[in-house]
Amino acid sequence: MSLIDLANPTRFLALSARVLPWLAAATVILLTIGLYQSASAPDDYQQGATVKIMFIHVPNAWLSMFVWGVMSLASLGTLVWRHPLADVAAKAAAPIGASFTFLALLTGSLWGRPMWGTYWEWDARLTSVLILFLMYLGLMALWRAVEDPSRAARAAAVLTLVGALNLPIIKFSVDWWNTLHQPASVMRMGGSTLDKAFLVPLLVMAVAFTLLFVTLHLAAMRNEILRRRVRSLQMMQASQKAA
Amino acid sequence: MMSLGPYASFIVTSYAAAAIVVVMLIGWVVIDYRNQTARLRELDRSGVTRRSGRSATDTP
Amino acid sequence: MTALAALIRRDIRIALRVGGGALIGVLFFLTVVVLMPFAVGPDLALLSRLGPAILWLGALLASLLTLDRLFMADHEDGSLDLIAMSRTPLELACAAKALAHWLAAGLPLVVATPVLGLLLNLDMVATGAVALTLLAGTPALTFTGMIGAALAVTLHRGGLLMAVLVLPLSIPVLIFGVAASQAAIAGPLSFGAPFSILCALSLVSLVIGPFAAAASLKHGLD
Amino acid sequence: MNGLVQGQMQLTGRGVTCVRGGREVFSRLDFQAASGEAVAVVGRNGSGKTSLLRLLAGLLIPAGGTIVLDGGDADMTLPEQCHYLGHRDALKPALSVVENLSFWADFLGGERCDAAASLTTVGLDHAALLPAAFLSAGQRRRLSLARLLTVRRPVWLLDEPTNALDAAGQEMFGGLMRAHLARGGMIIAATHAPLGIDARELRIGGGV
Repeated sequence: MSLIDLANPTRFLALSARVLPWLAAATVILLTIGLYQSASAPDDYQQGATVKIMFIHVPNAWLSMFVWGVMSLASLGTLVWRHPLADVAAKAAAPIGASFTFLALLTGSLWGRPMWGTYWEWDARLTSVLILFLMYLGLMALWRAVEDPSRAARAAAVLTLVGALNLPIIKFSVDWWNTLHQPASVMRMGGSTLDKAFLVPLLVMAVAFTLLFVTLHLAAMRNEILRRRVRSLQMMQASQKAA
Repeated sequence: MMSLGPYASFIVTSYAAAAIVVVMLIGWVVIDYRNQTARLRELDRSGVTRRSGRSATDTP
Repeated sequence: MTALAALIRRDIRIALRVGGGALIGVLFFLTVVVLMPFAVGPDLALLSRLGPAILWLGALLASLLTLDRLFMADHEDGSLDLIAMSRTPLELACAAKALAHWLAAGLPLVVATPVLGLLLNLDMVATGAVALTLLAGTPALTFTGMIGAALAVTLHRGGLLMAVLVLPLSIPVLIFGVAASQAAIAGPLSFGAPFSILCALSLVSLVIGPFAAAASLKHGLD
Repeated sequence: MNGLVQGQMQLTGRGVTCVRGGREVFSRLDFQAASGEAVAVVGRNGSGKTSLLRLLAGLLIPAGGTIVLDGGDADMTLPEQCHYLGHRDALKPALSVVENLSFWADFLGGERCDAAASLTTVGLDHAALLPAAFLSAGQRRRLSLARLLTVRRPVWLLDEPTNALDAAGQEMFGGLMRAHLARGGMIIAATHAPLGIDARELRIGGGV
């Protein structure tokens, strides 16, 4: 299986049809394990049972950035190799990424309410995710605003890459703007400060959600390819009969 | 039933919201797939074919 | 009646389809409101005091920006000529277009308000008050902004010129909208008085807007 | 295809003067047209052919003179009895072909015929459900012609109607115009190219 084969939309449809059921099954299994483990995880001595929100909040927050990364790679594919499948990948990822980002925000604010006493705090991390969410919505609006998908793909690719370059700057500025935030815990230098009892379910859930994204993304890409096929057939239909 | 402490409603809401959003995503993907294949079949029936001469719906 | 219903249906359909601007207005509203704390600072007490003002300014700008194309698009593709020629009085056609625009672009702003209220640390009462004043006040914004949209066709210029023309007209709406929301939150004034003035402003603009827009369109069609 | 026109109609313009942007386009123009008659407005570029049509459509206000329609529906003004087919197609790319057509049928009101039948006549029935964005320039013009068929109006004001139409389309359009005249309709067309039907010539702006 070479990359060229994968790059052909018809081949892609065939291959993805074979892979999808396995991916879906793996997602379900991992999600079940992850949910069971997070249910049986002990309470945190400080946060009590609310720590359980972390098991869905963190995977969604991770995905909110991961999906943008996937879209950035796809955008490179659009701009450098001008590959139509890259357009499809970028377009299909945006609504899914926006949904995960929305979940990260929602669970974050539900987690914050018991901790801070308010649903929303202009905390640096929440705020950064909110800006990311706005950028997702803007990107989706861009895809919707332009009727011709290949023209929209160019613009969206540029915006995605600029966004990817801008995200660290935004994150830095927001950090600077608001120094009242909790220290990052999972990726802290010198190892994790999380107890193993939390870390294992968290990692399982993160992998499960990533698999969920891959499954959904693949299915959405298939839909997008079919949508374009419908579009080109309709254009042919419009021109088929002359008189 | 495990005990979720004083903030049970927040925890349940988080999980429920995640479930709803995921179900909505799955629904979107499935319904979109049905719509596109239905339109492809309709185009196929009205005799529009792709340049290569293959049927529009043949997705092996 | 069927003519006006058809016009409203068409405009809403276009706004919701690919390339339509209905949801971009809400996105703009969201962005403007989210930007405010970066300028003001994350102080929740301050934000909740400024909340109604921020929401009203955001809604004002959002509804103004989407109005830009209200008549311009129909003018560019020739639809406006046919609308002006038809048996339907141009005033009523203008009112129908503005109503469709409000339903597609103004109402979503009201619906989005509770979420934004959360971000600005407004409590339930305050959020409800702001949403109610927006519900009563955004028609006035649309129907006065419509005059600017019609002038934009006449003058062959949209965008900033329209904003400069229309923004002063919407000052009364802004004053009473924010006053009513503040009254509901903190007092000491009663909510009723500014709110009824706000409703009156909406009703007056419902009458004046279509006539002024139609008058300026009639001279701008060549 | 039964009638719409109540008896004979006569459109008369006397001393019509048009001023646009401070420039006098034409002055003291006299013209008339009757039921069953086609008038081809000819003249060089900038002589005011489009302006004359827009004056008749009520979209421009004459600087002088009168335009009167005798014998039409007394309850309606001249523009309300006219179809205006301008350079621009008045189509929304986001709407489907049939949505575009039925919107104008609903909005313009009055006596109407089947939208599907007129789409078949202009040769767009296969594309009825497609977005208008997919249509070519000629097909957009055909869709505009379908509007004239779907809503019955006695007076057709046509601005370069054969633009973008292919030979078959022009022939089809000629047939439509002849049928309209046979029903007692009236056509006033601004054109450079031959119209494809017998028409009385109205030359404006002098010169050749």
